[in-house]
Amino acid sequence: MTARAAMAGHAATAPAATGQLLAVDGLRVSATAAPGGPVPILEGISLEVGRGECIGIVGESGSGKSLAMRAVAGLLPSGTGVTGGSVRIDGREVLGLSPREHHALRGRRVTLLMQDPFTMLHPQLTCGRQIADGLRDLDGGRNLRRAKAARRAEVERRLAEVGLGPDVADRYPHELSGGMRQRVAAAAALAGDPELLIADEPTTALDAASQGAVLDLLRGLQRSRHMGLVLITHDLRVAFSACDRVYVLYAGQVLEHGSSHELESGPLHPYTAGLLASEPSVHERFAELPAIPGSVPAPGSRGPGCPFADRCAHAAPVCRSEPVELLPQVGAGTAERTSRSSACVRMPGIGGALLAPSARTVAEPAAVPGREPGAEPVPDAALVAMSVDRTFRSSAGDHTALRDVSLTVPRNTVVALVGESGSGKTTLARIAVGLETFDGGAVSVGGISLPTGRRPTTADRRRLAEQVQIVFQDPYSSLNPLRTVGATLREALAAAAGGRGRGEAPGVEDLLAQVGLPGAYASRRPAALSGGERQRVALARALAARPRLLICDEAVAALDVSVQAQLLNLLVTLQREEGFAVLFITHDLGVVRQIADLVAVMHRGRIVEQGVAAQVLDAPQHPWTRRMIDAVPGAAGNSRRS
Amino acid sequence: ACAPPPAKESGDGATGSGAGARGADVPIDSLTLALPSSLSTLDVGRESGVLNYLVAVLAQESLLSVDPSGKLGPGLASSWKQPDARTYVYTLRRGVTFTDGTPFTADDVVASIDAIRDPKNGSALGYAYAGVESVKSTGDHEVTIRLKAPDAMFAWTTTAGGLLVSSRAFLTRNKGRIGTAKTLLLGTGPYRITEFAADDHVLLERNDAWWGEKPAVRKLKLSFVPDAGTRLVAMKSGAVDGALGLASDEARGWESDARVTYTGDRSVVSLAFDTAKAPFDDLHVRRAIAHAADREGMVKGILHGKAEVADALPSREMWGDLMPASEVSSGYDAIPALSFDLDAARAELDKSSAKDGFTAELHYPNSGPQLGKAALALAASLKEIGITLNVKEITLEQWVAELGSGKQPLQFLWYFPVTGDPAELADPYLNAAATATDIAHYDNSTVNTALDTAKSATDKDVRARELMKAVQTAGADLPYLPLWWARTASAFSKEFVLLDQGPFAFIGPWATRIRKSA
Amino acid sequence: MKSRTVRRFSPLTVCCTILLVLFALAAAAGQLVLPDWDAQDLTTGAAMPGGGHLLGTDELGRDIARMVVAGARSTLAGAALVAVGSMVIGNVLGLLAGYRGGWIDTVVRRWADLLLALPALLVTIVVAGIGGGGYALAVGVLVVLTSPADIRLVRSAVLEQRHRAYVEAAQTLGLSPFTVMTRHIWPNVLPVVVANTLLNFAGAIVALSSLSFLGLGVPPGAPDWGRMLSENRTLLYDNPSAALAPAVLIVAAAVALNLLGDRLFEAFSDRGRS
Amino acid sequence: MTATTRSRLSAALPAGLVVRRLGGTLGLLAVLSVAVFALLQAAPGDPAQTLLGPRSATPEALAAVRARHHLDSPMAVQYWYWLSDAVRLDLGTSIRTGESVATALGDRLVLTGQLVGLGFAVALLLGIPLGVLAGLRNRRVTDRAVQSLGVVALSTPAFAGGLVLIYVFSLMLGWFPAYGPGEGAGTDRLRHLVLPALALGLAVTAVLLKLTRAAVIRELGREHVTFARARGVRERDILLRYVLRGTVVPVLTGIGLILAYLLAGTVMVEQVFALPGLGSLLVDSVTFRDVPVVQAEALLIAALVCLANLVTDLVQPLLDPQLRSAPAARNPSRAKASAAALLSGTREEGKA
Ligand SMILES: Nc1ncnc2c1ncn2[C@@H]1O[C@H](COP(=O)(O)OP(=O)(O)OP(=O)(O)O)[C@@H](O)[C@H]1O
Ligand SMILES: Nc1ncnc2c1ncn2[C@@H]1O[C@H](COP(=O)(O)OP(=O)(O)OP(=O)(O)O)[C@@H](O)[C@H]1O
Ligand SMILES: [Mg+2]
Ligand SMILES: [Mg+2]
Repeated sequence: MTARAAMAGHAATAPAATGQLLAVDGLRVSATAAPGGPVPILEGISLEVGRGECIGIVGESGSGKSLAMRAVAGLLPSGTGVTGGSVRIDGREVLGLSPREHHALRGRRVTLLMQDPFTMLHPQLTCGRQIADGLRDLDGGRNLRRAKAARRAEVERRLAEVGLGPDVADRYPHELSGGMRQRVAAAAALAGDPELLIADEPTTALDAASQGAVLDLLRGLQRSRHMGLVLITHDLRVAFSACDRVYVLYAGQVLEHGSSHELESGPLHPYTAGLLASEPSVHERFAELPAIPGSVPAPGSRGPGCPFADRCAHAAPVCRSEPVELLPQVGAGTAERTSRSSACVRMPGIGGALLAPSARTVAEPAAVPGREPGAEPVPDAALVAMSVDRTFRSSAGDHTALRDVSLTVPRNTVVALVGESGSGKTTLARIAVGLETFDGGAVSVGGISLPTGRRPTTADRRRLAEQVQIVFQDPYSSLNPLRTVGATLREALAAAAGGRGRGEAPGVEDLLAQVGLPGAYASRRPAALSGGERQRVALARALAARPRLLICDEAVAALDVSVQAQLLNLLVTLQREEGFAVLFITHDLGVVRQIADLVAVMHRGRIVEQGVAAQVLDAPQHPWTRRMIDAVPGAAGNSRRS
Repeated sequence: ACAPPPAKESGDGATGSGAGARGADVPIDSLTLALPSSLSTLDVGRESGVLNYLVAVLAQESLLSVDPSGKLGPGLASSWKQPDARTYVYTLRRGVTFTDGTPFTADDVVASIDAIRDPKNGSALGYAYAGVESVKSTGDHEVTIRLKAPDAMFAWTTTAGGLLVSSRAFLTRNKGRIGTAKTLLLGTGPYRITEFAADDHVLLERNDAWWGEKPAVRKLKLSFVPDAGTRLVAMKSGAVDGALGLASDEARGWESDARVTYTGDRSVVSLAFDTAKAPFDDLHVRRAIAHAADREGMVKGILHGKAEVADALPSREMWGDLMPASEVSSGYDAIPALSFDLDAARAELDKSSAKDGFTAELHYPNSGPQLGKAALALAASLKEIGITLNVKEITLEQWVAELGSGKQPLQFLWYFPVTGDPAELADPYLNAAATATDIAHYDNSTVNTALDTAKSATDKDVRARELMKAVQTAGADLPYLPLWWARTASAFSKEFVLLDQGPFAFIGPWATRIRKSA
Repeated sequence: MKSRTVRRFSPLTVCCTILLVLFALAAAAGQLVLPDWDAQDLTTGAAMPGGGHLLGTDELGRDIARMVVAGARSTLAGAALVAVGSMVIGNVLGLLAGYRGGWIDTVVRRWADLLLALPALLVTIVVAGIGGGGYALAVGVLVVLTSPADIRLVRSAVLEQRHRAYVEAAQTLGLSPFTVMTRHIWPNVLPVVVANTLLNFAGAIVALSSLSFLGLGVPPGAPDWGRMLSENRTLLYDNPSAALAPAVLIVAAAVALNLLGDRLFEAFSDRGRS
Repeated sequence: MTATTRSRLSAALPAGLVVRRLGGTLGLLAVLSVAVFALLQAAPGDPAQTLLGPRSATPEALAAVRARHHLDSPMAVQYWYWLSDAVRLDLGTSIRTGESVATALGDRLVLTGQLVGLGFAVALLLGIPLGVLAGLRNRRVTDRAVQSLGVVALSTPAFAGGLVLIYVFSLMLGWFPAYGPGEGAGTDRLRHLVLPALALGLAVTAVLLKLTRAAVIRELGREHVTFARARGVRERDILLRYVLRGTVVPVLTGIGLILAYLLAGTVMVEQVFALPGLGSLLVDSVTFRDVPVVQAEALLIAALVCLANLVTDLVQPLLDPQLRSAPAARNPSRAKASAAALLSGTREEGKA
């Protein structure tokens, strides 16, 4: 079948657009290679996708979103296997198919678009080549030249479809930006003209501006091709803005399903409600984010009842004993055509309590010291950077990461540093803790000025340690995997005590208590901790030195919203109690609104705007700031739905 | 002497499966034989291993020849006479040509000898001409050699062991580059070397213009196959028709597929004590060590019985026509035999100045693993009587250098004679006058006088008597402890046979005696 | 998808471990348990197995079975020395280069580049042969020439760890570079190093036995497997086991070490993944 | 060549890079040549005596050698003379044969070159397909079997392997000749070199197998392979274009090291198969202390190995576009490091 014919085929079936393209029923997947026998991961998932429809699958990390969709595509990772249920594509059962038959389905019927544009494309093949590999056979007869020309033309057409110029065909992935790569990947995914496109977190690895563009692109392609589109995401705002219907997954089960609009305005499951509530808002600052306590149970450690029962404020004994089932719910007053369903057995009783995500108490705009950061160096500021420059030199050319950056973090203040990826935020933070050198300007941390052009000496570093500590983004590398939590913290305490007299130094237990962890965690190794717990330990380690300035470099960005909210709350509390200053690096404007007193916006190595957080967010001056705020999904009615 | 090479020549008393084979006079078009180690040059003056001789004697001849049993005979000289004790006159054979077609003249002999004597050439054979006063062509076909002092043994120097004749033109043209793949060798012999690939093979072709009887083999290839295992497979798979210079342990494997002949090669392995240095200046110490050396055991175990326990340095066959074998036997029997007896060894040591034992070192050359094993065996016995012997392997070159340096009080003497005269061993090693070679620093006036008398004697019987006296006297003093006279093996596939496998078989053009089996 | 993945502790791995333990025992205690391993009896000569000699005797009438047990020490010690020596060099230089960077890194990298370009065995033959230093020199040269791979391995492992957050966190705590290197980075690099040392060990056994084959090995008389193999090679018809036994043991030791090293690597990379 | 390919090529191999790599190679060679030169001094005893060999060292002879080799000049001057001679291929004369060293090496270079070439072919033809197979069947029975064979090949000293091959293929089956280089340079030579090449190639096959297997496993685990599957690219294309393409660079970077391995192996193999090549010449020369030959050969091998490394360094950016205009500090020797580690059996651990 030629591409043209395929398109025509679509047109022919268009009237039957409402027919089910994908029907998953009771899908079960287990980890088969586990030492103690198979461990169920997906426990009976059902969902449907119609032609020309975009559905979203949301849920926190580890809930099974990717596995479910990989099972549909027949690409389960080794060590996992389907143990039950059915998957129909276009009415045909695909679970029992041979690898060969499954292979025939991929590309034509269903295609998976993956998360990371940086690893999804082969680094040694040109983009054009990779798109062409998925094309169906083109007419060119036996004439190789003609076939080649036809292929080339088709590739250029496909590139144009995703908004890229023909020259991209000859370029290698590493020569393109993340957003462009994701477009190339989309073109490659669509090369076989699939009827169903599954996009697994296609925007997570991109910065805010590209995120919106890629989402718009996918949505547009889905509409113009009348495909089915499954969008996997952990970001509720993204799902609501882009999808017609949304399934909420938790611990291998669908807990709720409904149209985006309905879900957003009236969740029918405590989990959905909790997720919505813990989402920081760009518009308002809350006294405290209503975080869901605890974290997602790992496969194998789930109880017999509702998987969410342990974290649920509304849980009743029945929740812990009875297996849950997704049941249709009578919409709360609205007469939408989509049926709504929820797995919460307590729904009749608690339905009303869930309806108000706005139950969050709006806080007074923070009492900000009347000065603008960076305007005038404050005498006792925690961090003063003056006209800092930093250029990275390499054989491939120089790259200026910071130019003329001036920033002050006053005492006892939370300053947020925002900006697109690569704008130099991390570089600045690392300079402040002495992990990176700078070429020009002056940096002083709590009165200690850092040397220009070289790394601080060990002695400098000791003194610096009392002034500033840092928490990094990746929870998985932030702790030494071989050391127990206790050993890590003891070392931090000893290092801190080495510089200062002992005496009031807190113990490991106190530190753990401070970050909300039980003392028994001292004997655990990082592998036995969840991501959120690891970040708490990292925070405790930083606090052991009782620094005057705490730098958080995207410290919560890798965490689920529920856990992120917990940590943000914790950070705010600690900051209030201990009175240290915080330089909080993030690209999430909601988080900025939630915790920052002051904000500085970085763009291409410069600080383009800074001021009191609320003012900057409400009335951005610099076009770049405005663009960032506009790109936030769900903000200001930013919907990509039709 | 030639440097002890990794392989040996053949001697008399041929034993083994091939001993009595006879040949048929059928032409053999080509034959391939394996040699156990490789050659880097054909020039025996540069690399004078036994294998180099093995090749060179086929292409080059000397004034005199040696028959397989050790008798001197005519070679390029049809006759020779000795007008006085210091003068040798050789009458050359007429009508002989070199393989390049040029005629052979007396001048070529002079040139060949001069090339050896020229210190600039550094020929390994140079030592043999130290006593020569002049070499002159005294006629168209006559060469006269005058010695500085009488030397009864000199005639042997003009056999293949001491002289291989080439043409003056060739020697001048290729000075310093003789025996390489490009220059090869030029001689008058039964074969002409047509190709030499260093470390791989030599190709020879019959010289139909040779003055002697036409050999049966037309083309001969000598392949160097250093690995014993590979060598045997080569034989079994028919890639080679035989092998020369097999070590005794290896030869066993060949017996099922080939006719293997073991022949004494006249070489001797001996311990040399420095009689001028403690503790070896003490006869009791030397006797103790002799009692501790299980020479029978070494021959049986290490050499697989393919050797003979040595009574003295010169092997029995070295006496050749100088003395009848029975007299040699009775003469050697008079040397006190020190049997393997650890108690006696202990007793001797107790009598010595080194009662409490001592530590000594013994080095052996890497080309003689059997020497190493013997050393280890000796070390094990000596340990029992309180003497520690540390055994060390060194390279052949180091070993040669060490031999004359006088640094090591205990050494191996490993010697391959090129003549059939006991004086070749007795004179350099027992005569105190031979300062460079008497590594034992042995000085016994009886022995010295006997050797000097023998040297200048023109009468055969006098020589024989005096030499035997010297050997017997030294035998009692034990400056050397002879361990064994070695045998070597050659193997031919059952199709072929090498006639007359005497102890001197390989000092002459041996390949001329190869025949198809009858 | 059905998985037919072989379990980590396969019987093969267990066999290799047992074999290595036996070798280690022989190396440690062989000469103590059999003090008369070198008892000789020239009258026996090289004899076939039997008559109280499990594997027969060599030309000096020494018992092959006793000799191979006693020989484990000398065979394995030299190779172990190579492996451990190069591991030590590799760790010290690799850690320094990877962690300190700068000119140290440049110098160490150039040095490793240089050595890595050389065929180790050839250099050993040339240096030990021309220098005349014998076995000790050969082992020394092998240590130096095996080390660049270790240096690079450690260095790249350190580079991978160096920018991990936990290392940078330790730095910001004001810990000394030495502490960070030895207490934080090194333990995390160690497993890879250990696995690699096993592989180097195997390589060194093969290399040293090759040297013995060429006559550049341990001194004569030492009960070294490589030496026994090359010395008894000609006894194929008197007592083949005199050469076969050490040959089989060399290959067995190398195989066991290689297999175990490979499995360890696999296990460690699995651990890194989960 | 179209303009774009030309610009692509110059982008891949900027002149600066070529010059730098060339400079690096020359520097490496210079260092090695000093080491080679030092061999003469390292030999125990007087260098003049060493050069004279076992011939009797008369004072005149010693003086002549001193004069010819400038042994009385300062070390640096001696080195300069030696090096400038060596560059003009005047490598002196062999102590052992009196032949010019260059001729002796020249003859043997051909044979050893053929042997190494064939051994390399064996390693490539066996190692890469087996490595791919093992990688595809990662940790299944086939993989374990192939791996075990590889381990045995790696653990068997080349001489032992050679003897086994001779016994089986030459003695028992009679398929190939047991020893020697054969006549001429045609099929007979080839027949003679089959077994030596196998013996030489087996250990390297094992190395290459390991290298390829690890690379294939790593590539198979890459997201881009899954993505290619997910969009229905044919399995054959995935294997050939996506997986194997990715293995080319690590395998290629290992090739310089493999060459070193092969050269070292020739010493054993030539001994066993009685081949008059560079390896046996080296052993003989070392035993004989024929220092000029050893020096010349060491220099030759150093040059070969440096050249191989230069070529792999230069080919790498041609094959791996990422190395061309890498924005971040991507270190080409990183890939090499992993190859080195692989040679000693190490697997590069994927970045978590
Ligand atoms: N190959 C595997 N073997 C065993 N368990 C696996 C495997 N892959 C995933 N899992 C487990 O399955 C669960 C669901 O994984 P999945 O990748 O589908 O989550 P997800 O919802 O996509 O999460 P994320 O948002 O992090 O991508 C996780 O707990 C994970 O540990
Ligand atoms: N060590 C380095 N060598 C070369 N370039 C570097 C280095 N570190 C950072 N850069 C470059 O400097 C620029 C700024 O990087 P930085 O990590 O500070 O950005 P960021 O704002 O933190 O981005 P992100 O949001 O992605 O974390 C980037 O273009 C990056 O590629
Ligand atoms: Mg996922
Ligand atoms: Mg950053």
